[in-house]
Amino acid sequence: MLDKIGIAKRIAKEIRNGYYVNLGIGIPTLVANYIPKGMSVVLQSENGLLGMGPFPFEGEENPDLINAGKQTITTVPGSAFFDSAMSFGMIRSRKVDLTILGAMEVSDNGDIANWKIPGKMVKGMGGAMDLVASAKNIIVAMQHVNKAGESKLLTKCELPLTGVACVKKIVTELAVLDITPEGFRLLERAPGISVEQIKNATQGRLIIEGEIPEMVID
Amino acid sequence: MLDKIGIAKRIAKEIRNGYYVNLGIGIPTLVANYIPKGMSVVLQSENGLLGMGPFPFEGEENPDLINAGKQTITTVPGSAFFDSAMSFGMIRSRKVDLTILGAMEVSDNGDIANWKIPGKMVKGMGGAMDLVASAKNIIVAMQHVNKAGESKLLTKCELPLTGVACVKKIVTELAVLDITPEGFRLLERAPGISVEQIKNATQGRLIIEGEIPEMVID
Amino acid sequence: MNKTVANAEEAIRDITDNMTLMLGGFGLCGIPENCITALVKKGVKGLTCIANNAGVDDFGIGLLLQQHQVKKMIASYVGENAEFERQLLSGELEVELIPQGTLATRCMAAGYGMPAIFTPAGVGTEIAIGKESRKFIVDGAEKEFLMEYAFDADFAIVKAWKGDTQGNLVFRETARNFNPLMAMAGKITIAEVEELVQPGELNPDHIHTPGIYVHRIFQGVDYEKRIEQRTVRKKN
Amino acid sequence: MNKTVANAEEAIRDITDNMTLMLGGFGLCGIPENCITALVKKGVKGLTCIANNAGVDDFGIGLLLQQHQVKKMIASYVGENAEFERQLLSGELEVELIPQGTLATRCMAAGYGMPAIFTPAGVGTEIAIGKESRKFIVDGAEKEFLMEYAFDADFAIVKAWKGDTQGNLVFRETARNFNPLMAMAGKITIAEVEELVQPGELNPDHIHTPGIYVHRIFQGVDYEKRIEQRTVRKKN
Repeated sequence: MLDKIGIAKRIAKEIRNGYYVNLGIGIPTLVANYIPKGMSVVLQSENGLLGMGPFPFEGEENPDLINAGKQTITTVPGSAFFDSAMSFGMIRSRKVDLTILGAMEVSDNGDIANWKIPGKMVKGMGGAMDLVASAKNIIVAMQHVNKAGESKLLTKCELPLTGVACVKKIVTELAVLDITPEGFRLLERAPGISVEQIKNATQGRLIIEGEIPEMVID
Repeated sequence: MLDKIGIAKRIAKEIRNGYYVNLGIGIPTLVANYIPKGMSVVLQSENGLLGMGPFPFEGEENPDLINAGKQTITTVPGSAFFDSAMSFGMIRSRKVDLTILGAMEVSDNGDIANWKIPGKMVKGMGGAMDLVASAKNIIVAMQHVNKAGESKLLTKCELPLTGVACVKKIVTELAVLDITPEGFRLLERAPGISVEQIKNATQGRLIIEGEIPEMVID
Repeated sequence: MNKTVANAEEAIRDITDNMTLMLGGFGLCGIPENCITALVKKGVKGLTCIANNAGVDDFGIGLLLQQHQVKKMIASYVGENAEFERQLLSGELEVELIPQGTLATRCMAAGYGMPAIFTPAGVGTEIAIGKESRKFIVDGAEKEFLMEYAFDADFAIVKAWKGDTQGNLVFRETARNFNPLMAMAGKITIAEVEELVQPGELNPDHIHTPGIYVHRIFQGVDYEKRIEQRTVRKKN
Repeated sequence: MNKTVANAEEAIRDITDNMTLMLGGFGLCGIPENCITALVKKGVKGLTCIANNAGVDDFGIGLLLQQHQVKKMIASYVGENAEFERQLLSGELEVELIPQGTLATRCMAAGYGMPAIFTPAGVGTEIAIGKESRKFIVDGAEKEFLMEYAFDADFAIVKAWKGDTQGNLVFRETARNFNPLMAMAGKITIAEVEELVQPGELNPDHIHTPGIYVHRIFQGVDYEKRIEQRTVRKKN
């Protein structure tokens, strides 16, 4: 079973040289730490930055320089600032190659729910609805089951949707899966996890074809 | 009867302190030379400049710095450059206080024709359709009659329209007129021109109320 | 064309109860601190605030919430604000949540004189309920878009890094965010700047907001520029 | 993320007959001189060119017209070009005239992922014929707008003052004009610059076009920068 860092490491392997990538808050943010060395990747922060660098050294925090999670950050050579309309303009026009974000539920047709739980205080969707509605390629980092052991990979999302038919790939603590017209297609098992365990943890349509390899991380 | 400079001088008197003004090609361009001293006015050039200055001194022409008529120009302190979308954005959102442009025909409801003569080579509308469709206040500088002595202030334009019901005021070689719901309202006569002459030169509905004063220029 | 006013109090002098205000900033980054303080002092009530976020309990728009000056908040994300949550749950505060890109583009639409825009954000979600939608062909495939209207705000209040007395503005780093968009969108736009300079001191190629969009400008004082999430790494 | 190519020939290598190209510039100001020369040399035919103007007889897009490489011209103003006029009158060349603001905004729409925009330009004129129109309330009054579609161009070719190897662009003075809009709108965007620098040499607050929009960049040579209307005043 993968921990958060394992999920981040596995997702990092999906990144290709030359990609512009938008990373959501939480596990997706960790992905930045595991981008293979030598690969040229530019991180977009939807509050208005291309070329996001690591956190600043202590004492060098700049209140004017934050990411979409409101964390203090730095830039890298070649970075550019822009306003929020241009930021979502480049998202809508599909210039961002890969969007990685978290989810509470995903359905087997690629619907995603990650912004609202009825009865709980709603904080807002931020940029998530814009991102999922436009992204060329969306990978979701999420837990396969909730704390009660119930699957979060469903036939149909129960929570209010963030976007429809948009997720392309899911990486959970148990597995890597693609979204296909026939449902979730199992690609890889987490180390030590059996196909049976994944079957049991998946409520939506699950396609298992041939031998399912164990993930290789690191 | 006014010459071109007289028309430009008379129009310049319509400018108020603090105005942002867009000047079309031809007589409107001359208006810049007669803005009353001490008045703070910013000229917009729709190719992407606020704060247009005079022509450059000989030898100081800059090919990167032109106005919408493609003439070499200069800037003034406080000028700003921007792209064409923002330029027409500020025009559409009515931030430009006054637009001054030429016309071939104007009708008594404020329609204007100034871009196309059937049978002649059409060069294009440039920014004229955008300007007339959005301007808060449009003053037209034009000849009252054509070379054949026919009125260009009509009940209905005969040439293809540039915009509808948009012109607010007209300054010709003969008169100053407002557009009202009842038609052209005569405000001023050019020096030496009688009301009768203006009547004869105006085909559209013309309102003459009370004594019509002669223009005061300079 | 001198648009300078003495201070925030003078800049907001004619903001009255029940008006709609746009407030620039992303989180606490690039917010008009001086004008918010002046609005608290003036005590105007019943405000509708359009801003990406609602500040924190004791800073930013949170200060207006503390004094019960906000009737309605239009934002994309309103986390980390206990008083906000209390007022919302008690029904005292009305909230409209809007996707961040839609929020930004509705501001831009107002500044660009476009009455409405099309966006795919929110299609198939509860955000789409009651909204007109329309299909267009994009990259050879049919795709659905929502029609969203330009905002209509009485005042836009923005914060820039530098500005000149004619209202030209320059923003800095990610403090730019919504500020130039809202600057274009207000019926009256107020800009507070860290440094007010004379016309000609800003490079005309570096100006983000041309002065035509700005009606009042002043040099602010005592900027706190609070950091919401201080994240650092250690030097080795 | 190095997007540098050697020269114009390499940048336009895969532009083929019958493609749609956007070309930046206003008149002869800020036009991609090197790429135009390379297109003439390559001899691609049947092009649809989207540009504000069509150049003059022996410069700018006029050079493509001389070689009969343009099938259709989409522009706002095509004055001062005798060969253009001849081809148009002979039926050899198709022309679509579009209001300048509509042209600019349709480019921006493409770059911002908006399938269509609304503009009042052309309402009540022949430009409106066959187009969908719609009324919106603006400042309390009903106003009519035309719906205009985003452009769809195979290549956008722009000229900037400076650029870095990652494709970030900075424009200069009124040579900016349509360039940043078209840079956002091409399926593939080629930028030629007067000075190509390394990442980090451009101030990130001064970049007009972020590199994400640019696919190929090179430092151009031998810029003529011809002036169309040389207007001057005498000293004293």
